[in-house]
Parts: sequence; C-alpha cells; structure tokens
Amino acid sequence: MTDDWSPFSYVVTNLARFVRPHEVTFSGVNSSFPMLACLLAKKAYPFDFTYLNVAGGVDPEPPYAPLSSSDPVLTHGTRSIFANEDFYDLCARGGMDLCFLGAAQIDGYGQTNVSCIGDWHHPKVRLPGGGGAAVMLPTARRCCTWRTEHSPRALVEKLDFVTASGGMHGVVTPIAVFVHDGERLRLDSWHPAVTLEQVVERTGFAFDAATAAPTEPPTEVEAAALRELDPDGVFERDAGLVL
Amino acid sequence: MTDDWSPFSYVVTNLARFVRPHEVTFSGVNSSFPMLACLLAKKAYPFDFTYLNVAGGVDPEPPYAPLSSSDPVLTHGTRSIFANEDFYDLCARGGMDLCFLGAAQIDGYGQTNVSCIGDWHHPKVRLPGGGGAAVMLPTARRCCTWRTEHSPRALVEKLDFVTASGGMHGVVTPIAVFVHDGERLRLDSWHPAVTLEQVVERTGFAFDAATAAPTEPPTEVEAAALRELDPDGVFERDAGLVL
Amino acid sequence: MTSKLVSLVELTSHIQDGDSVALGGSFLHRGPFAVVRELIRAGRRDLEIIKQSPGYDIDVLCRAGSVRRARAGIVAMEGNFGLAPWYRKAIENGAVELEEHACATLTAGLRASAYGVPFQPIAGVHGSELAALNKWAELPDPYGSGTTVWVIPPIRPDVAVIHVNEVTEQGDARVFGTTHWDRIMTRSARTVLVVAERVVDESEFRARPELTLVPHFLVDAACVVPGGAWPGSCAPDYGIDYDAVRDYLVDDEDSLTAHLATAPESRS
Amino acid sequence: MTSKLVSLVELTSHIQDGDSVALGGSFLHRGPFAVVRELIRAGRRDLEIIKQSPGYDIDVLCRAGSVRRARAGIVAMEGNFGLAPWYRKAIENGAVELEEHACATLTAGLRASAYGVPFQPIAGVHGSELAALNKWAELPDPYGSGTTVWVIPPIRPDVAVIHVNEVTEQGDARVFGTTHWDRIMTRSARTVLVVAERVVDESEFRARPELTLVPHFLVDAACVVPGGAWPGSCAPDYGIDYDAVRDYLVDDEDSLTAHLATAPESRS
Repeated sequence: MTDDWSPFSYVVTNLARFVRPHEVTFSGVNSSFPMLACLLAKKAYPFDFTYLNVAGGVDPEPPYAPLSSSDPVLTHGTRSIFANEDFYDLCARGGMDLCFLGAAQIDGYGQTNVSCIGDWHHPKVRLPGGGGAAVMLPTARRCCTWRTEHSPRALVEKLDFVTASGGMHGVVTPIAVFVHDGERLRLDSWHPAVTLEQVVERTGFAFDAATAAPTEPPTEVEAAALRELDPDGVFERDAGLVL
Repeated sequence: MTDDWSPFSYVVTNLARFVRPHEVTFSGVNSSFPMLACLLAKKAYPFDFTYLNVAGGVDPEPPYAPLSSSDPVLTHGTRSIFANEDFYDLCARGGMDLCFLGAAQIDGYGQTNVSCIGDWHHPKVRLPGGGGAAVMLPTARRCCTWRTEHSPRALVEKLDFVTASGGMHGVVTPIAVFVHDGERLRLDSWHPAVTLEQVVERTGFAFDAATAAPTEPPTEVEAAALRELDPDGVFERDAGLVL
Repeated sequence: MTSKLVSLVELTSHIQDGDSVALGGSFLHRGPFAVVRELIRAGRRDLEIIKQSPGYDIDVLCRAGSVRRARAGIVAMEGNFGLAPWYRKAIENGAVELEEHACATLTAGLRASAYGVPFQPIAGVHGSELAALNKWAELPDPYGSGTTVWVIPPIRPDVAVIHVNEVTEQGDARVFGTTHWDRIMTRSARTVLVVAERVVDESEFRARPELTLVPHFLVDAACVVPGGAWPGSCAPDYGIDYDAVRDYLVDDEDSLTAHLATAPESRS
Repeated sequence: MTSKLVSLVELTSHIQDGDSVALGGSFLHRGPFAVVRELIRAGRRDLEIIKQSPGYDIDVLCRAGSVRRARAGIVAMEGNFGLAPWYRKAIENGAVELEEHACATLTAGLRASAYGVPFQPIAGVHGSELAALNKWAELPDPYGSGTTVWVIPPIRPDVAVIHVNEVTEQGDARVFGTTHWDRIMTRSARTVLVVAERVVDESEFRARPELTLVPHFLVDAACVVPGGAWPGSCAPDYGIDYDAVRDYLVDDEDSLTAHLATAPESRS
C-alpha cells in the first residue's frame, strides 16, 4: 500500500488527519482538497465533529463530492444554513477550531502568500487572493494548508507578499506533512516513497526534522472513504499531482 | 366636532399627520399612540408609505390593534420580517424617514428624558429608559414624540437627564402640536377647545407661537379610521387622557 | 450525535450565582420565562441581566431578589401595564445596579463580542448623557471625515437563554416571526441555552434549513416547555395571558408564590 | 402599491458608467450574471466591482473592458477551472486597479456603511501586508485591554445587484440555501436591484415572511430572468453548466460573442 500511496490520496488523507473529535472544522471556496478531507473524516473516523462549509452547510450529507467546493450540494441534508457573515464572525471570535486555507507560497513561519508572484504592484502572476486568510489565519484556533507541488518556489524562504500571518498549524504537500512548533514549521512526517533528503532539497526554507518519521500509511477505512468520494478518479485526474 | 375632539383622538390624529407619502415610518415598543397613528394613516390617507414596527412587520395588515405595541399580531400579513438589528441599522445609516420615540420629559430644544425623575444615581422615579432613542433620535431623518399630559413637568425648561438629543421634529400633547424649526420647538397648532394662553401657561419652556393656529379638526376619514381601530374605546379608556 | 435535550431543572443549572445572563425575546413576547422562574425556584442570586427590552422577566427576578445588575435599554411591562414595579423599586432603593443603554448600544456591545473586536462603533449617541454615564469612548475617524463616533466595549454574557418555537433533538432551534435580538445574543454568549415549545423531527429542519436561527453546535443544552413563554406570548402558538400578568402585579406576598405555582412548567 | 418589476434592460439601466457595483453570490453560484452580461451589451465602462469572491462575473466584465477597479477578497473561476484569465490579465497589465481585501475586511467595510459608522473594526489582519497596502488604520483599544484592532473605512456601493430564487411583484426577495454576502450588500448600497428566477404570489411570502432576505422597500427595481445565474448555479433550480464555462474560456474572439448570444436572457 505504501509505495503506491498516490500523492492525491496523501494530501487528502493527511489533511483529514488534522480533524479532531468534537471540534468545529471549516472548508472554504477553491478548496477541493479540504472539502474531500472533511468528508473523508466524517466517513472514516469514529468520532463526532462539526463540519461547516462555505456553501452554508452544517454537517451536511452530500450525495456526492462536487467539483466546486462551494457548490450548494454541500448543504444537502443540513439542518441549518450558516452563511458567510456567520462563519467569519465565528472564526473572528475564536469559535473556529480548525480552518483550512489555501496558499500559493508558504514560508518557514507558516505565513502565506496567495496574492501575487513578483511585486504586488507589478505582478508577474496575479493570484486569486487570500479570501478570508488575513482574518482567519490569525483568529482560528488552528489552520492548515496544502500545496499541490512540493518545491522551493512553493515552500519558500521569503514570501513575495505576506497575504496572511498567524496561527498556521499544519501544511501538507504531496510528499510531506509539516506541523508548527510555535516558532516555525517542523517536519512531522514524509511520504514513505521519498527520502528525507529529497524533502530537504525540495523545501525552500530550513526546518527541523528531528522528530520526523515516514508518514503512517492510509488505513483501509481511510482508503475506502476516499474511493467512495472519488469513485471514478475525477478529482485525482483533475488535480494531476506528482510525488 | 371640534369641541368634542377627545384628547386621545387629538394625539393619535396629529401623530398620524406627520406621516408623509412614500416614506419609511417606524413605531416601537411601549408605543400604542404611534402604532395607532401609523395604522390610522394607512387607513385614512390616500398615499403609500412603508410602515415598519418593532414586532418585525413591514406594511402589516393586523386584524385588530393589539394592546401591546410590540405584539406579533403586528406582523399579520407582512411579506417579510424586519427584525430589531435590521431596523436599527436602517435608522443608523439614515434610511429611516420618520421614527416615533417616547419621552417622559421634553425640553424646548426637543431633547428628551426617559431615564429618571430626579438625580440619575438616586432617582425619585426610575423611568423605563430610552429604548433606542439615543441612537435613533440623532440618526432618523425626523422623529416625533408625544406626551399624554401637557404640563410644566412634562414639557420642561431643563431635563432631569438628557437621554437623547437630536432630530426631534414634532411633539404632540392632548392640547398642542409643536414642530421644530431647526433651533427650538415652536408651537404649530393648539387644540381648538383650549386657548393659546393655556398652552403657554402649561408649558415649561418658552416657545414661539407666531405662526400657530388652532389645529384643523379631524376629517371624517380620520375619525372613522380611529373608530375602526378602537371600536370599543378600550385604548381611549386605558389612556385616560384629559385636555 | 448525542441529544442536547435535558430537563428544565438541568438546563437551568447551567446558570450559576453571579452569572451574566442574556435573555431573549422582548417585553412580554417570546421570553425564556420558564427558565426565569426556575432560576427563582433554584434560589439563584447576584445575576446580571442583559436584555435590550426586559420587562416581566427582570421584574420577577428583582422581586425574588435574584438580581445584582441590569444592562438594559428600556424596561417596562408593556401591554397596558406600564412600568415594571419591582424592578423600579430595586433601582430606586439601590438594591440593583443599572447600566442604562440605548437598545442599539447594547447590541453594539454584543456585536463586539460576536465579531471578536475590542469595541464596536455605534451611530448616534451624540448629546446623550448615557455616554458620560457609561464612560464610553468617542473616537475620531482616522480616515479624515472629521467626524467622531462613540464606541461600545464588548458585552459577553456568560449565558444566553432564548425561547423558540421548535428545536431538534440535536439542539437546532428556530423561531417564527421576529427574532428580536436572539441572533446576536446566541453569537456573543459563552453558553447558549434553548427552551422550545416542541421538539420536531430533524427532517422538518432539513426541509427548510434557512429558517434555523441557531445551529446545533452553538447550543449547549435545550429543553421543551410547552407554554414556557407564559404569561407572555409565543406566536403563533399563544398570545399574552393578560389576566395572569394582572394577577402577578398584585402587590401582596402570596401573589408571587401563586404565580410561580400556576406557571405551565409547574403544572406538567 | 406599484409594481417594481421591469425588464432586464430597464433594470440594468440603473447602473451608469463609473458606478461602483456590488454583485451577489459567490464564484459560480447564484450570481446576477444576466445583469453582468447586459452591462456588457449596454457598453458600460469604468465600473468598480465589489464582491468578496467574484469569478466569472468579473472575468467577463474585464474581458469586455467594462471594469476600472476591483475590490475583492478572492478571485477565481472555481469549479475545476482555476484562475479567472481575463481578470488576471487586466490586473497584470494594469488595465484594472485592484483593492485587495480579505473577504471579511470587505464585509467590514460594507458593515460600516450598513451601520452608519465611519469605520468598522475587524479581527485578525495582524501581520498581513494588506493593511499597509490599503492604508488601513490600526486603533488602540480605548478600554485598556492593551490590544489594537484594524478598522476598515465604509464601502458604500452605488448599486447592489443580487440574483434570487423568488420575488414578489412589489420587490420582496428570497433565496434558498446560503445568502452568501447578499444581505450586507443590500443593506449597504444606495440602490438595490434584484433579478429573480420567478415571481410568486405575495401570499407565498406572507405564509413564511421569515424567509424574505430583502423587503420590498429596500428594492429599487426587480426583474425576472429564468436561468439568469447561468452558466453558474441557482440551487435548487439548476447547477453549474460546466460545458458553457469551458466554451466561455476558449481564448478566441468569437467565444465571447457566442457566449453572450447563448445566454438564457438572449434566448427568450
């Protein structure tokens, strides 16, 4: 199982593992990976947690995972609509336990850039923008992010622009899981199909790996849940991840 | 009709006459007179206006006028619920044209006291408090108030406490109608059954009466509308007003 | 998912002596009055009551000696009953301390808590002596408009209690008609308690989730007390019981005892 | 009461060259896209687009050269379509000016307008370069907590346009599912325009007035365009038309013309 652990499954599964019992967890727009991770956690883990999403759903039971992570199908079966102002305020007042937020660049402190490549005023690439990140990253109890490539241009020594700064807890890439130690990101585990040296080489910032180990492979239950969420492999093909 | 114009009818009718076409008008808690005035205006006047009330009703069609001016019957027939935060915000941003607000004492500037008789910290009488007045009086385009007695202790030279200050437009008592001229309240008209001298004598503050005249008697339509709203005279008896 | 439904006694036990308690509804309408009476039966003391427009609730609590402090905008029995007599006495004789608000300044304080900010600006207030009384700060506009604005510090109730029409076993709650200030109360308090007229199957909430005022995860405990907003109204289920309010207002020692014994939660 | 219902062309004529326009919905969901396309047909220029999460709407407006300025939190096509290409180009080549927000800071600016205050505090933002970029002010807590908070100046759109499921002839509007940011947009703009899937009898609104998002008196004009949120979704009526989005994204001169001609409002 370990050798053929696909980078797609690696990212989704390791994001899901950040979900804890009885917490309030949120996934937003442009966030297929966290959406799948939350739905996977609901299916795979033997504990209760509250899953909020940007479509307004509260513990929904969608019949399928939509391509758009803000699709109204994510309210299917919900007993309440918790709309945008409401979940942002919840986060702002400290009521959000775990928030998944996107990033284009991440530095060793866990700060993120989702604004631009190059100078903000004359960007080489204009990126989508941080969404709620500048407010949610400092106010959620824990935030996690993901990158679909693990490279020195994604995991950088210095951000081109600091879109958001604050409570980053975990970062997942196709080959590694980082956890914040209060000062900086440290390596928590790496994909068993790569070496620690490869992770170091492909990371733009220096990190502590003293307590790191190869990532625990997906359990049967995790793997089955993801197969159920992406039965035809559409998400996996769309994502096109490589180790 | 003029001589037997009851003080009750005088207050309700003259409050109703402050309602203008196509405006947004509001009546609140503890406000039977404005509630009746707004309902009267809806029945009697040949123009459209938006009537909001504290029960959340927007242009409701209540089957009867309730004793409590915040009774849910005031949402009967409404097509939307406009709840408290919403109508306060509307007022705060300048979207409320006419707001009726209660008062225990009114001074010549149109400021109100609804807090206490005597010293605030050691009151002779603790009054209900201003409700929204301190926010609504300065922010609504026009405010009107009413007193059920016309006396120097109600219309005072100096308030015991300034609960609210700002855009007072009109004041109605059982014997007089005052309108603000930008500086102070001036007498607009008086009950035809009393004399101007009586109004002066019973008012604690000095006022300009140069343009005042006896109040136009109620029209047949106004009188009929009020009879319809208080068919058994319950409101009139409860109020127990005297000239 | 475990049920949030408990007994009225158990629900009320979430409120301790000295707590600040935000009460839902307005005047005689959809107030959590069964809990208010249960607080009296439980002998709670030194409560801080937070409500824009309390009336019966704060009056009966003052009458029973349960209140230390009130933060309110307007206090009256309403209907045609005038002032709240025991509240009035408690303020006049200094037994209860008052923080007098405009309703919207109280809402602003609750918003500051709900939004996680150290203060909330509020329009108006200029010229009112309430500002000096409460030592509110007036800030200049840093964006150069030349105006100033009053800002209200956070008001964070220990507990918010609301009375609703319907609840699910999991604690989702919804009301019909106006929400009064229940929404912002349930977003600003540390603990949220819900009393409902009835429990309905969760399929009814799933059919119209837009109507849900409080999602389950914000609710700490819920209970069902049919008629619990008595002697006030809970539209569309019942209106004000005017006779009961009149009886309550009789100023003799037995009337409070009789009133508490007549309440719906005592009869069941 | 006179009807608020007008044609799409007449409704769109409320938006003038140079106006700031808040657009409802989010990404490909329940956006007022029929109006967006009508703005292009009408040749509107120099618009300021205000939306927390625009995508298709701002992209097609940039493509047509209708936009001068964007105030947004996150911009993308979403679905699985990635960035908004014509928006991206317009920013990169300086044709469009961007005021980059966190979604919640944009909401805070809208709240400042809706609440009638000169600024709105917002939690977070600390450490983000957006604060300096936008010259936001950081204020100390005057109540002595020792903390500071960022405050956002008012954002007051000339016009807010939202797409809803149902409208009455008088202009009351309601949506099913999430309201996104439509509520605060309709409370902060000078003019409010509503496009609906269908008009329903007012008795349906009277039966459940709690569902009404915008009461008639806040609405300046309304029109009915079935399918008007195409190529996005309007739940529960229809989902995203992925093929249409894909066709729109083809980078040749004809694809925009073909796209506009294929839209539901062109077909009727």
